[in-house]
Amino acid sequence: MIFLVAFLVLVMLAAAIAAFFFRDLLSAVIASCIVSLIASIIFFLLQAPDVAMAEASIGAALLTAILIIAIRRTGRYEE
Amino acid sequence: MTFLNEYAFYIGAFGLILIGLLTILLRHHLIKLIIGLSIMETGINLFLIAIGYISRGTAPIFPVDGGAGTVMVDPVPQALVLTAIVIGVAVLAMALGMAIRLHGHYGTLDMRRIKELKW
Amino acid sequence: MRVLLSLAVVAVLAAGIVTVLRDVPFGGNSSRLGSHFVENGREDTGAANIVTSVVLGYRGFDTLGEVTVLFVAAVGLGALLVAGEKNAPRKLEKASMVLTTGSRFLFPLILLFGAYIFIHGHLTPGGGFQGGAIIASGYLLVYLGSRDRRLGKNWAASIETGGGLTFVLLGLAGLTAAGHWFLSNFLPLGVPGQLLSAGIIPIIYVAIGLKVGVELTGVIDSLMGGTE
Amino acid sequence: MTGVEIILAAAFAGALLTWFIGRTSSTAGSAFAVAVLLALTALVALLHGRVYETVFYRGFLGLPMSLRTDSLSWFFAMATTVLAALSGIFSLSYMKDRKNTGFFNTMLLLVNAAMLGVVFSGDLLSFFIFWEIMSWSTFLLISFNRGQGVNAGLKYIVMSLVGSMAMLVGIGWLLGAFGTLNIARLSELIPSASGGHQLVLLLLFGIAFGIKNAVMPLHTWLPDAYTEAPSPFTAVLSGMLTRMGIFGFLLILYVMAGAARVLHSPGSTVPTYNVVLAWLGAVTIVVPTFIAMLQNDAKRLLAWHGIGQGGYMILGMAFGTGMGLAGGIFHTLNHAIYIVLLFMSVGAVQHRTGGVRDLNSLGGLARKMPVAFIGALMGISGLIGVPLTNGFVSKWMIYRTLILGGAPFLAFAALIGSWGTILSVYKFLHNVFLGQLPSKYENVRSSPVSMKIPILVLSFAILLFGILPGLPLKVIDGIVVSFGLPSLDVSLWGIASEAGTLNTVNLFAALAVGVLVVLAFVRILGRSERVGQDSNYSAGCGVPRDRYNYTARYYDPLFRMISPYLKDFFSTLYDGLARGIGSLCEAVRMIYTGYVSSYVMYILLFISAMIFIHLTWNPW
Amino acid sequence: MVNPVLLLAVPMGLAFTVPVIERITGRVSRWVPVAAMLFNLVLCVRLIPAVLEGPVIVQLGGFVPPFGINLYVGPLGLFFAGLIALAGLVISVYSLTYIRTGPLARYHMLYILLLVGATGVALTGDLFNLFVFFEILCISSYALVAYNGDRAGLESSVKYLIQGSVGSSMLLVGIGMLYGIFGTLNMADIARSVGMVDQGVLFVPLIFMLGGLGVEAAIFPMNAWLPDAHSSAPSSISAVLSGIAIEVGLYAVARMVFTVFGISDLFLFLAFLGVLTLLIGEMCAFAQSNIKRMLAYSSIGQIGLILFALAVASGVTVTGGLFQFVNHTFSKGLLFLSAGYLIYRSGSMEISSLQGMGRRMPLTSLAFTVGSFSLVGLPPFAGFPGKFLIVRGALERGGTVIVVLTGLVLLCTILEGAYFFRVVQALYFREGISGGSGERAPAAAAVAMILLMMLILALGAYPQFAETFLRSAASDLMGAVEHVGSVL
Repeated sequence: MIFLVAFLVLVMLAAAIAAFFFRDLLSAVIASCIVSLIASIIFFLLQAPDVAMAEASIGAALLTAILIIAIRRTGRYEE
Repeated sequence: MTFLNEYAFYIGAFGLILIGLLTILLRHHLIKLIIGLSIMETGINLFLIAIGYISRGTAPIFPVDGGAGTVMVDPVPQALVLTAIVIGVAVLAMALGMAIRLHGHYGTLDMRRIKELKW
Repeated sequence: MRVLLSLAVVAVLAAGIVTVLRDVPFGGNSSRLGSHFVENGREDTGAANIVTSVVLGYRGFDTLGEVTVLFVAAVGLGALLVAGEKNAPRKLEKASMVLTTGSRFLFPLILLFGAYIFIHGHLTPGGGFQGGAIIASGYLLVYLGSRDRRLGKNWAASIETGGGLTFVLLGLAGLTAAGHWFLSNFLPLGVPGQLLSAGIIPIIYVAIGLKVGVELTGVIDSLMGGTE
Repeated sequence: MTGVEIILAAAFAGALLTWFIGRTSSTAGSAFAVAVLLALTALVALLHGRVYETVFYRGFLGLPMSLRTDSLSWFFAMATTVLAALSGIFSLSYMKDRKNTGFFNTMLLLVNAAMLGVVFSGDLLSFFIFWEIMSWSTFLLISFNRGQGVNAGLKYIVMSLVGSMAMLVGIGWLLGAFGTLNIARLSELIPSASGGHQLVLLLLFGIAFGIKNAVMPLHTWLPDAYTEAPSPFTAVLSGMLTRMGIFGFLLILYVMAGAARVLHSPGSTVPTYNVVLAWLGAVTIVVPTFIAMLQNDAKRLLAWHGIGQGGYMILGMAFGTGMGLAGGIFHTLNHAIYIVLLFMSVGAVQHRTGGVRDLNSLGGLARKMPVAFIGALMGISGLIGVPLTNGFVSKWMIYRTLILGGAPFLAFAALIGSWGTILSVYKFLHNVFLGQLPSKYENVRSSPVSMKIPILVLSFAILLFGILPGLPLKVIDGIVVSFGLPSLDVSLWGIASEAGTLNTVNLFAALAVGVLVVLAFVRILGRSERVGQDSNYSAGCGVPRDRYNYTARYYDPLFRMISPYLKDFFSTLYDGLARGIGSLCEAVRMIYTGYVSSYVMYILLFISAMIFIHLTWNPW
Repeated sequence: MVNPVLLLAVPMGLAFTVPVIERITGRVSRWVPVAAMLFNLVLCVRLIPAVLEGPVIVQLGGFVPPFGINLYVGPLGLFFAGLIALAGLVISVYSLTYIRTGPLARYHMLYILLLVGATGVALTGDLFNLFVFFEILCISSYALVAYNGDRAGLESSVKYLIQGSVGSSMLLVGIGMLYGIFGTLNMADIARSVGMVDQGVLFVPLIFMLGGLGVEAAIFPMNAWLPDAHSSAPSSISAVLSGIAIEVGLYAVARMVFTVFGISDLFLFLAFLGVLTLLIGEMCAFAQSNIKRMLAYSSIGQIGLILFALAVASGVTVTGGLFQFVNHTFSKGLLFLSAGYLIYRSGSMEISSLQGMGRRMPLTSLAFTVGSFSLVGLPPFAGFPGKFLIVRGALERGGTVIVVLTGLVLLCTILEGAYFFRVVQALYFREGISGGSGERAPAAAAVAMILLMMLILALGAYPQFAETFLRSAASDLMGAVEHVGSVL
């Protein structure tokens, strides 16, 4: 259990750092989506199913969707 | 081991917050800043939930048949985070809308170049 | 220079946080508030899901604010984007047949699932916001599948208004009918765990679910742009 | 309602009504303004000899606001209203063809009302409120003429604000220390305060009143303001408004702190407050008077005299014997009369010549504008202090005080000031009214009636107070007595002191003999010959008028000699200061770089700096 | 007795109905803010007697504090609610005609909700609820700043949004920490138990909250968004933001410091911070040639002044600070409203292009003049009593540092006077430039401006009326013990 948590946290932080570094905005968005998804799993592990659902449906799905829409309308690469 | 047990979630939460802040401080692209904000907000939510966690508690939902006497985690932070998530997405959606309009005006989203208002 | 300064700032922040966390151990005892809610939540509000009883019962006013925040965001985005939309609707490439058919098939199911989530908000995990988000993602799918289908503006406006007004009016009804407090429950609480229980909570959650669904759809709609 | 309240209500209501009447017809507005001013004069005159205090308003933060009248208030109020009424009459024709007459009249009445409020205030709060109303309405009037007036107005209001803020601190401190702002109560309480506190208090109020009275290092607003304000208002400004500073000094030194406490601190080697003030007064006499000589703008020349003459008042008042005090107050009145007269004369010239007041391009107007000439002549006589004019009496009293008080240096300074005055005002009179008449002013008409009346009235007043100084001195003696100083020996013809008596009858006789002798001398010996301007003097070449008109560049050699020493050092200093602040402001706003990450950095820097301090030093 | 919750619920409900109203008839929606604010104003007036007897505690949902959310309607909260309603009413009358392009109904919805957010912040007794209402306030102001959709509006709005979100996040972190330490979110409950916890631990959450709220309150290092946002927004929104939004932020700061944490050690620091804010704001304003930017920087200065007044923390200065709140709302509102039409008429925001406006738009110029005189603190306008109270109280309290800071405050007043008088001179005493549109301020705007002018004059001439109420508001702010006692 503890190792699972540690692993998840590590991946989550790695994804966040990746989101920091990616020049391709779409990749960065996907990375931040991964952060949200893992956060959602951690919420579930922390006995917060309501929040996990909200994070998954709003933070991971919806936010990613609108980010992608925005990127599509502005430009994909960070210059 | 106990260190991990006690601090893994906090490290995750504040790691996210700090990475989000660094993104806002060091990146120039508006969409990147917005991603930074979203990461930071996720971190804050994680922090709040971690505060409310009780060792070996269960989710604060009563099954149909009683369930009295079980230790449940603190429901208050969960309620707060629920609100915070919605507020966060509202702000970010607003920011994205502005980004789209701003791109229309400036043709770029590099904040180093969007500084007509200064001094 | 800038990087170093940023790192230093962040490091000091981290140090400050650590000093606080020493006094807030992870997994410690439940707070006074939390244990009170866990013990009395079911009796006070009639909801089996204590989070829901907090969200809509004890802290119902927060949720009204939260709904308002979302409303503000939807309205604001509309003001921002619809107003600035001068270019003609862009031509969109038609979606593939698989996507179109799939979305048509999936959409009612997703809608139903969303409805399930918010109708059972007081019993199981989930509630108005999650359900609303799911409904919105259903609409997203429709947008992806059949590009020219959009939510009817009149429908959207009525649901937004209806949902918000329901919440406020229920609160006002509580003010007059029961206990003289805003958002007081004035309906029978029923047996916790049954669908028809918890007084006004399911009604509010249905209203919120619809409203959030419509608003999030509106957000997506505005961001997609080029409509009407 | 008591008399004072009626007067103030009438003054403010009059200002308001003037605006509304001026909206419909500017002529009616001007007429109404003059009527209000005359009525106010009458009302104030009725108040003579009354001494009382009345609370008129309790609605201000729990502090009762009161009005009071006594001999001091009455004296200043009377002077204010009379001069304002005369200026109002003067402005009837001066403002006739200008824009915004209604605004001008309203503001003139408002300034007048505020001045009345200042002199009648029974507590420092209402004093301050009226003082501020006076300041900002003056600001609007100084800016009225546009052009350079805008800068002059800004300079005035900024310096005025400096003074007001100093006064506000003083008032706040008094309220904190004594719990009351009533002047009568404070005059009982202040003497019990420690010396240091009193000094701070006097300093703070001194800055405020010093700026208003243009005492030397704080004078820089005045030349510009006098020069640029419309002439009728310059008259009010120079006559009484500036002298509200003197009123303030009298109030704070004699009424509140108490004459006995302020003046005599025996055995002290440190110069006392009033000695410092007296020396400032002396400097204020000497330097501006010589700067005045350098001026080529008629109003600016008079303006510098306004500063210099203020020095006499300060000197007499600060020296603080009964005679000196009376001299100072009397000089305030006299100065008001002749400076108003002078500004009116200049205003009349300006009115007829189309706004020209450059001394190098005027000349010979005496014949064209005889009344203005008489006014100017009487005015400069008073200003110099020619015997049998009012200035002589007050200056005599001040000299007498200084010599008797064992302050020969101060007396010498005052004397130098008089010499400088003679030189410079002669230049003024000569360059405007004597000498050759430039041909373009051949058709200048005499000044209009509404200008003649106040000029003649004031000229008469100069003679009247010069010959019968006892008239105002009786009132002034009352003021001096009310300060707790011994009464003066005043007769209708003069004033007696332990070192000699001033008697204008004797003076008159002596002067008459002297004048006759000189006249006879001139008559017998001097036969002047008239030379045409176009005679063969320049060998047939065209005469460059501006250079050969002998009014041009008057005192040029003298300028070359003394002007390096007479730079207005403080004005340069303040301008530099203002520029410095300006560039500092420009520098400060660069922190808002426009780059959003920097802004976020500021936020986080604040938080982390606080945390860092907390963790490192743990001060909280 | 009427229930204070109606102050929030009714405008909120009205805002919710606007989408449908707009669908039915487009012309009515602009009257909704007027109706909502009028309702609030009447309600506030009716609540005054009850509140003066003792604070009204509203237990939302019928749950006893600290378990439920409560509204704490003391004199201070009611004061703010009334101020917001009054200013909101006047400005909504102004916007009836000022806002004429763009999605009008959405403007009016957002406008009501902005005011609802501000009222909520002022009334709530719960930390997280405070956060939620702050978000309502902020998000609606983000949208309204960008309402015109021009370059400047969008740029400033997006910058505002980023800084505001970082601020809100910091606030939320602070609230989370407090919840971790105390296990409660009720302000009174925290205030009660604050003494039982090690003060050192409390410092970090306090700083996080101070930083977060400081962004909204525009305290010095956190205020970079303000000049941009306030100068680029439509003038009616600038008036609301300057007159209400940042003041509410400052109120929240004061509530935290006085009531929740109740620490007096930081007061001197806050006074210093206030004077720093004042200095920076006034100096930047002095250097501006753009009139709205100048007004925006002057708002920073005023916030600094009020922060200083509150931080000196004697009864008199706090009363003075609250008085300055009123004055700033009215005066800055008036200034922005009049500047709106001056700019409209001249077609430029440069001060030099406003020359000669006194003749072309007499009423609007007069309004600007009255507003600036009042803001500088000249009698007989509303600015004077506030400034007088602040100076008096600060000097009464004494202490070398405070006296020096008071001196600096007054120096700033001089600076403020200098740049405001410069504009007044430009309006009246400089030769005008022809051009721009030939339109006068319409009736609704004139009514709004005249109303504000009359309020300023009335307050300046009879400050007693406001002062008696403000004194009880001040003791409400400073009396943490009474707060705790009445809530729990």
